[in-house]
Amino acid sequence: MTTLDQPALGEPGGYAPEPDLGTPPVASQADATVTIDGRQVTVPAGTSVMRAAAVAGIDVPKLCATDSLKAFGSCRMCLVEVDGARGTPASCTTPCADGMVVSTQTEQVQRLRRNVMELYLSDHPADCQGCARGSCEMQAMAVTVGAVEARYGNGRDHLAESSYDASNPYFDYDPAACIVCSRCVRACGEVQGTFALTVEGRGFDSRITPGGTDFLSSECVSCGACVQACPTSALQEKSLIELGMPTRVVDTTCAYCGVGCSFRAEVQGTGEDTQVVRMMPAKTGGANEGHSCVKGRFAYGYTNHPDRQLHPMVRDSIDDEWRVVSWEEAVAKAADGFSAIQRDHGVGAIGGISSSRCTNEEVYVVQKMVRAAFGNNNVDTCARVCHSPTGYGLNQTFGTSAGTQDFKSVEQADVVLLIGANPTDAHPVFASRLKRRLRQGAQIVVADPRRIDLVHGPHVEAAAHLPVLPGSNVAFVNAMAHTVVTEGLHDEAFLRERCENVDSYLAFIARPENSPEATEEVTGIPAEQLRAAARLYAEAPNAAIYYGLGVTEHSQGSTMVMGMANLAMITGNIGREGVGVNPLRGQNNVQGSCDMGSFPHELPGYRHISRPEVRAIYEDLWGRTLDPEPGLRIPNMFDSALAGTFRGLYVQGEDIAQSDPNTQHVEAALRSMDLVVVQDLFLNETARFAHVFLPGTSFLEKDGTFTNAERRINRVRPALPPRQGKDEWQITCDIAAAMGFPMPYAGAHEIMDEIAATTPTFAGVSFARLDAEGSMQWPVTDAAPHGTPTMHVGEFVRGKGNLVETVYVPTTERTNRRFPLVLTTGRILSQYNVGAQTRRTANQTWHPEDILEIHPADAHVRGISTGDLVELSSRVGSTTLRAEVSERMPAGVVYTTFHHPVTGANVVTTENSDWATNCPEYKVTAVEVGVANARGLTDAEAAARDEREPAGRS
Amino acid sequence: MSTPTSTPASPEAGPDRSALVRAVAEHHRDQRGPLLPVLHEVLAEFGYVDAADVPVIADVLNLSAAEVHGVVSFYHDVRTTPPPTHVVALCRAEACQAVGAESLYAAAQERAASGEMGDTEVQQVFCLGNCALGPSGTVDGRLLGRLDAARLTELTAGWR
Amino acid sequence: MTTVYVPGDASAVAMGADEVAAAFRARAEVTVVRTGSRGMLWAEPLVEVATPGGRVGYANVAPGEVGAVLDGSLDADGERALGVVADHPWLAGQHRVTAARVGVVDPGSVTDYEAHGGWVGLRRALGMAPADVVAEVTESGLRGRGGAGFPAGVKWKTVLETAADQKFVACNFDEGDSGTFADRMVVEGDPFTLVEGMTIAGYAVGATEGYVYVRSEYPHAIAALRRAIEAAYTHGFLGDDVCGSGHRFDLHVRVGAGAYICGEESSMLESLEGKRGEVRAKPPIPAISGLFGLPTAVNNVLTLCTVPMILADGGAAYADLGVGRSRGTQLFQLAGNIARGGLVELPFGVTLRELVEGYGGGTLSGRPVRAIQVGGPLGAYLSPAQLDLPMDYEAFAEAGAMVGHGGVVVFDDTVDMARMARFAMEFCSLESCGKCTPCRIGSVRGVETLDRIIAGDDVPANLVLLDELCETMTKGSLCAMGGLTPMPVQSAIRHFPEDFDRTPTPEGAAR
Amino acid sequence: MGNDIARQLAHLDEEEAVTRIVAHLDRFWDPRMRRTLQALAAAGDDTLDPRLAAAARRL
Repeated sequence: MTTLDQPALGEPGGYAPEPDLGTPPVASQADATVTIDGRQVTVPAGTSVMRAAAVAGIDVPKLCATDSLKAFGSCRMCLVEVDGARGTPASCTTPCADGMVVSTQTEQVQRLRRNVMELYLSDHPADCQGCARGSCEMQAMAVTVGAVEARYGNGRDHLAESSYDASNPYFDYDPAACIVCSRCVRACGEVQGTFALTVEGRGFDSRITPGGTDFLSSECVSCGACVQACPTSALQEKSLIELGMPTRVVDTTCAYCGVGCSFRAEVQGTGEDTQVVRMMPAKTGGANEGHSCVKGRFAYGYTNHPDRQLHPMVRDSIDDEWRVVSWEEAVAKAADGFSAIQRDHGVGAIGGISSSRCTNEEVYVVQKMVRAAFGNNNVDTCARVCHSPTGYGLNQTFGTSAGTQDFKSVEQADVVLLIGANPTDAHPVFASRLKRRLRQGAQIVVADPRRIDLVHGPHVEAAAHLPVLPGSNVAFVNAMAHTVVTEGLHDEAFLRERCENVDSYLAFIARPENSPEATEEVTGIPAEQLRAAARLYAEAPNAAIYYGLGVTEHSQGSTMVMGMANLAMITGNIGREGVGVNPLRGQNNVQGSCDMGSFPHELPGYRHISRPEVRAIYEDLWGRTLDPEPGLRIPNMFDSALAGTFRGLYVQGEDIAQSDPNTQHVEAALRSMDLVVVQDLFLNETARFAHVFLPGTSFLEKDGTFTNAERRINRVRPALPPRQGKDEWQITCDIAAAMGFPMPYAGAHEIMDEIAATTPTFAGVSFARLDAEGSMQWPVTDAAPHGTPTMHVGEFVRGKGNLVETVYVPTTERTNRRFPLVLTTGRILSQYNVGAQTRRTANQTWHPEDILEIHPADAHVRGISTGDLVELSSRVGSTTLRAEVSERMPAGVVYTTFHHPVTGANVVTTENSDWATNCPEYKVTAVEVGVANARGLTDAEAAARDEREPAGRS
Repeated sequence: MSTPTSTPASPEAGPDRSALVRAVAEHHRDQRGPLLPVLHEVLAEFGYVDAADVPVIADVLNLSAAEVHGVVSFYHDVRTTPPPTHVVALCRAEACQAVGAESLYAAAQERAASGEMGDTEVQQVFCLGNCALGPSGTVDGRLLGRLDAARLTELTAGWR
Repeated sequence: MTTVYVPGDASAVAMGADEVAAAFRARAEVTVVRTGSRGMLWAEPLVEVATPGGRVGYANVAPGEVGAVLDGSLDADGERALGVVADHPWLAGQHRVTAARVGVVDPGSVTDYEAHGGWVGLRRALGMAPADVVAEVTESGLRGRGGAGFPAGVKWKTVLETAADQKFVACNFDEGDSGTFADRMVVEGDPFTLVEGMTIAGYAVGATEGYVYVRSEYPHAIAALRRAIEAAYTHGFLGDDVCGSGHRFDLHVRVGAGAYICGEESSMLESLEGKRGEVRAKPPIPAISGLFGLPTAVNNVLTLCTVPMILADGGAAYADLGVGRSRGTQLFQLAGNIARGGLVELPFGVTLRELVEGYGGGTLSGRPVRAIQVGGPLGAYLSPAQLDLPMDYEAFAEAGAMVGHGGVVVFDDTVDMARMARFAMEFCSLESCGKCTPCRIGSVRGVETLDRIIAGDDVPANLVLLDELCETMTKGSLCAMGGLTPMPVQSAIRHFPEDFDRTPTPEGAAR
Repeated sequence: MGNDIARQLAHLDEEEAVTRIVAHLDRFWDPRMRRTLQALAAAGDDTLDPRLAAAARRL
């Protein structure tokens, strides 16, 4: 176990903020060599004098400048003298020109800075020294420039009229401490892209305001960029106010969505007393480059939530009370129970499910335990229910089960085709990057049934919103490709050189049934609109596809992924920056858990279990013979459980009873098992059916790696010691050992070493290298020693790109008179997945319950108004929730989130799944909605009608 | 985090007004930098920009409500409350000060404060471009030169 | 039929010109033409009657006097009968280039404009290569008339040579300086000149769109300009095919909303973009990254209104006028406490005395001149001892003053210069955009410090503090507003120290 | 579940479809599931897509 009393690897130890060079870097072919205070420094031409000085080791005083924002030039603290130039220019807004000679410390500029600071202080609280809590740049700057006097007496100030705003649950706004430098306003616009802040009034009366209201009722999305940007204590984390300054920094990785943001966990105390003061996004983070969202930045409090379980527990029956036991007893009960089941019901009667929220190392040992200690391949991961079609589809077409680009690539895209994803809610930090690109002039086409924020909003206007009806994605993407091909917009040279099955595919896609006109009725998209979108995509210099679960969670999810790959290939939009096919992964380590061999049919690195040469690698190392046949997938496990052939399950960090479709079915399966072992932070829904509960660790306690949606392997480092006393990978290893298969590791780094030694795409990865280099995108091989940001350059991983004939086969889930509406599901910004973490934080403030969004026309005929409790029912179940009448939805489609167990949206979702991977069809459920208290009447009528309806289930 | 659902800030700010404001904004939205023309037209129509107009304008123009609020609050011309019955604006800039503008302004303010001018707002302005014929001012929008207190009293006589 | 010319100029209207025009219109035998003002504002309403010998003028006409005007009996031997206006010494001594047509032509008539030499410059320009048009303007020595005096040709060259799909011409018609009204008078009296000048500029720099940013305080000018633009479109001087040249130029009027700072060019661009009128840091300069981040030629009204004459008559002819590096003419505006205020266009080099005592006739009050503020509220106060300064950018700069936009505001000996210094700071505090610290906070501290000085509170120490504050604002401010506000303050202290030498009184103020 | 696969490949000719179904089942299905399918096919379960049944017989 990592000892926390020493700084983690690569850490300097004590607390220091990240260095700030004042202005952003400049990309320029030419260099400029300048002399600053006698020191020569060479920088890209156009770099600010301030940044050049910082590079040369000279700190020019500044307040309004910070290197995440464009130079603004308002504070006038950074004035310098330039030989041969008039006056005293601001160093932040003055670009370096070759041969420039700059003095930053003349008597004149020192006097000016002192006098400007004196002006600041004349309109600042008198107790400035006391209030700053150690994080105030202004206080530090006042000392630096030697401003002590305030000769202006008791003049006008803005302090008395300032009202403290504590409405946001995570940070306070104290206008009295504000110096109106606009860093917050600029951060909200330039970095986050929300524009929720502004300056109100003018001149001396200028005030920063979230639009004339308080923060909580404003457009603020609480990403924290403004707080991070504030140089005073005007905007400050409540946690910092409460706890004081951190003493130490631990670089780690967020455990929410698949963006995988790098954070500096700022902590104080040691050992058991360690506390996280705040989470600050790291500028050095490849995925986020200093930005964050409300979840990663603030919603880490679940780590210390009272619901958190810290002791192993067992019980003989799920009707019994839990009994706290020692680790040894709990592990023994699990191991003995599994062994007994195997004795009585066969080797294949047990299995394990690993979590996409755990580290690569934790996931790796789960599949190792199943394959080697259990002796079968009954291992699956929660990626099954979200992005398994991505793995399948991209592997079939490109040869790699992963996205093609890094996030930064979007900065080169001219047209973005966004399909079935809602990044501003589900992948906010990527959304900010995307919005910045849109503000630079790139265009976006949104294909989504719902009018998401990227369709229309501040400084965002989609070139087209195509509200593709749920279930019709394949018809849609085929019509796009049809348009491209029949209008001659395809890239013939790329196809001939880089792809196979070209002629048969072109003939297939050109068939009239794939035309926009022919598919119009199915997709709901007017043909001419679709054609315009296809032209926009095809004719862009760089066009990129980004997609989410709105693609994968369909009965044709895999076909759709291949359809998008086809579209990218026929337009040559693959193999360079700014293009590609890019999944936005739901969970932090979906990519990693798939990479780690969590699927029943493949070993780490996506190598099929049937390949003897691959099995041999592991058999030699582990000393066990591996089963060459695929094992059970999650839904197969449930079916087998109900059939009595599958009786024991180890579930790591995943609440299958809530997150998997058709809850009743899942619960029945769990109930039928002899032994369910749940390893989690909380007693989740699944734990209701468990016999052994093994407390897990939060990401703040983990040592390992996560792999994000761009294949970036990021280090996760423990900011706190494991609160329940054991690393999670160790728990798994203990069970394996108790079953007779020791898996001894001295630390997580040894697990990664084993991964690297056995998996070619990870060959160059080690903790030591990650600590030294920050992060790496796999494959990391001899050919690409620093990783691979862009894949399929020059050649596809599988050689030629495979054009697959993606025939549109509609789902069997159809609307009818009894269930006339289609339900689709999604996420909201403040909550995450089933809410296990975010519901245990102040994020509840924004989204305390799941809401059903319904189109005004659909609401009208049902007598539903916003705020009504409504009954949502499908063929498999029903639930009650509150309605919101919303024009975001197209008529005929309703929408909700699945963050709250009390709502249990998955009570209504069906068992339909992707034909290739069994990824559940969460996005298409035929439903009816009615005002809750009027249900009794309609039920009888519905039952009568139902007898005339075909069952319609397969 | 959710779009704030503003309640109308005044009785006039009902649904009709909202639709009209939306129409005004849509009329200008294809211009470059349409916000000031929109605000001018809303001012011409209603005399002031209501807090409830702000999110409507923002939505049409692809701006945040905060941005519109910031702009509204920057410009002196953009009233955010219903206008008074009468407005007297007197120039206080140097050229008019050179011919007695300060005492004229003070007198007018005093008269307004006394209630003698009814529902009248006396505003200071800085330059109406009539600097050779100061003191200058406007009375309900009409430009006047060589103003004095007597003339002002005459012009505003009978105001309630 | 008798043709009577009654100015529609805002200053004339402010003195009752509309009522006078109505009185003339009531007479069947009279055709009324509303012109701009000749610039003899002291004589407004100045009515001119067409006679075979020329347009005969009458000063300060009241509605009841139209009969007397028509029969020539109004003040026949007195000062109000001006004779042939063009020959009146006040006008005849001027050298009108930019304002040549102002007060003469019907501002609503595109044909009248053409009859008075309009569109000649544009037609000539369209026959030249854009670079040659720029060269012609460069040769003329024309410098920005907005106050900064930057050579217009150099600016245009930068815009022309900056590659972009879209460029703009932006006209700064946010004439907010007290004591200036030349922009307004030229546009009200001769709006087609601005249309022509901007169209030439568009052609020269490669811009197809122009924006005129005009302050909302100028409703008469806005109306005149909109009318002229509409007429120019109708007659093919604007639009897809300017004068059949194939060149496109569209012109838009945008109205400000009450912000002095929007006369600063970068604030103006922000405002045109629909934002808060906050000043931008430079670089980049607008010529490279201006309106919506695209190359933009930003020029003052007078600069652009001079361009048609330069193109019509050649750059050299214009460069022949003036003195030193101040070429051509300037439109001086005589304002404040002055007997004969108005618009005087003369080549650079004329002395302040000629303007104040000659054209202006001294103070309106008849009291001695004590102070003259030249160049608007950010310009220096000069003392009578400086009346012989020639109007020349460099000579003024040397004297610690500025020509600016050519406004001359006269004060008599009742003025309290400490109060004027305080007002300079107050104006800055009221109109500062608030972006940079020296201006935002400094101006308020300036007011407070001057209040203490006026109250006689520790005057020597407060004068030292004020001096340091002025240095901080001058050297530290982001734009000219904060940077130049100390100029009137410090010049007042320098030239009128006695007004700052206060002793405390029980009331806490005044001498 | 197997029917879903058959439905997706319905556009192919019989031989190609059956070959692909077999390959898919081999690659991704647990042997026990394959055996169950084979049993169903052998029993002549008429809910099975004919091509799936053919594939099951060829496993």
